[in-house]
Amino acid sequence: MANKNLLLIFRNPPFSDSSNRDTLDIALACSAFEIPVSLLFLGDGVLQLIRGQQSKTLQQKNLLNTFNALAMYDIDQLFVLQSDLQRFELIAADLSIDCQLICETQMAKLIRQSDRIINL
Amino acid sequence: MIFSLLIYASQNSGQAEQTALRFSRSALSQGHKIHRVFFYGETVSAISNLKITPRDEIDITRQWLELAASDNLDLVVCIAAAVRRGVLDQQECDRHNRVAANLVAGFNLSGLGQLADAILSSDRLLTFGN
Amino acid sequence: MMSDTIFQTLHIINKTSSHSDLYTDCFKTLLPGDAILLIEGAVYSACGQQVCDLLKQQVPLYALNIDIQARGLTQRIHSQVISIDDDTFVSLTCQYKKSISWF
Amino acid sequence: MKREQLLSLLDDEGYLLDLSSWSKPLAMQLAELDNFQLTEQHWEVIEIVREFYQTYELSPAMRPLVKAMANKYGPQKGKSIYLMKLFSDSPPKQAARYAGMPKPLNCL
Repeated sequence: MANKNLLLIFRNPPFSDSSNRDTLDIALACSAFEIPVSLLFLGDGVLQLIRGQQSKTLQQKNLLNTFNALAMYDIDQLFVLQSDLQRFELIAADLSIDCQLICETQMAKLIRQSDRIINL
Repeated sequence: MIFSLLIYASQNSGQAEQTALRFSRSALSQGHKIHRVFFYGETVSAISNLKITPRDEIDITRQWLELAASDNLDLVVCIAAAVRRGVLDQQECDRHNRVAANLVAGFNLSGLGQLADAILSSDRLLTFGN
Repeated sequence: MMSDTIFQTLHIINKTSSHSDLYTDCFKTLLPGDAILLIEGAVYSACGQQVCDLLKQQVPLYALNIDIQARGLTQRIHSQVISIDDDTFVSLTCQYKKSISWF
Repeated sequence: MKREQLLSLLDDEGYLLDLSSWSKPLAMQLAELDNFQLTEQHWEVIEIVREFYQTYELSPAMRPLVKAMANKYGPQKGKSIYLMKLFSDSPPKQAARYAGMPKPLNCL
């Protein structure tokens, strides 16, 4: 019972609404409860991870800094679709945190293996 | 079956809360349990005593309270989301030195730990959002 | 064999098909054993030609009757879409191991 | 600083209202309010909490605090039991108060 794992899906670009921040906060909270957490950056969600964002120009906190803290919370299962990277003409090195690049079949498996999914 | 619900919607756009409320009534009437309803994000803005619902419209916040009263629902409002949107209970009102508390009685401010607990303690987690 | 192919993930969509990213992202995650439930604005997708993309996914397709009625679509729903009430909505979420909401 | 003056800088959980007003002497006064003596070991933790916040814009919860301690001071000090012995309250909360950082979110 206690070992339920949770998949959180990020689908929104930076500076869009509070869903990225809200989803990240769920990740940090659930890790404190020893819930194994995985993160999937889907579609526009991958834009959240582009290296070199200067949020200070908009007088906003840089959520990317907090994404970088995930490893300190033992959250290291981060996934990005290879096809989403291609769509935005990105390569893995453009992302500021290490993610596993997966294909659509692997993504479907990831969803199947997850016990709970939150997709804000 | 034990359910928990995560509500992530604005009362002014879409019908997510109405759907969640109908789902809850139906689940309870079938003998299922609802461990917790967790209000998160923009949803929390409307759980305020300062909100005025026109007389010829339904006040969905009242409907949650009615269901909570008849079926002992645990209605939890995310404290970080609430404070940021100006929805305060007496404790937060005092802490931040504000003029008045406005959280609707019957809802409780608490942290995301309550969502984590709901995930661990329930057979199903349903998200209703817009 | 059977247990592996039935009642896995219930995908709940609530937006119209104008939100095409939502639908394509959802479709990418579908596997045999999943089902799609259309609620709220998504019930328009159960009508006319729009339903073709959904039917191509080859998973059971449900739509919430109360939302169909509210939008005046009762006569327009495709015959392969199963119209359900709230009680069946609850039953579906019990039958499927988990749900994922697309909104 | 007088007790009343000191209290006016804090919220009712003892966290600094103005994060930029923090200084080492102020941290010591905050500890004195709790009748708590800050040793070299405590300062190491306070420093870690401040560095963590500067890097991640977030006060660390227990697990990341332990990890950050281990990364900097080695496995002996990178243990929750070490931190529990060092502080009287929850280590992430108490250290964040003396470090002049916001209350850690979702801290158990």
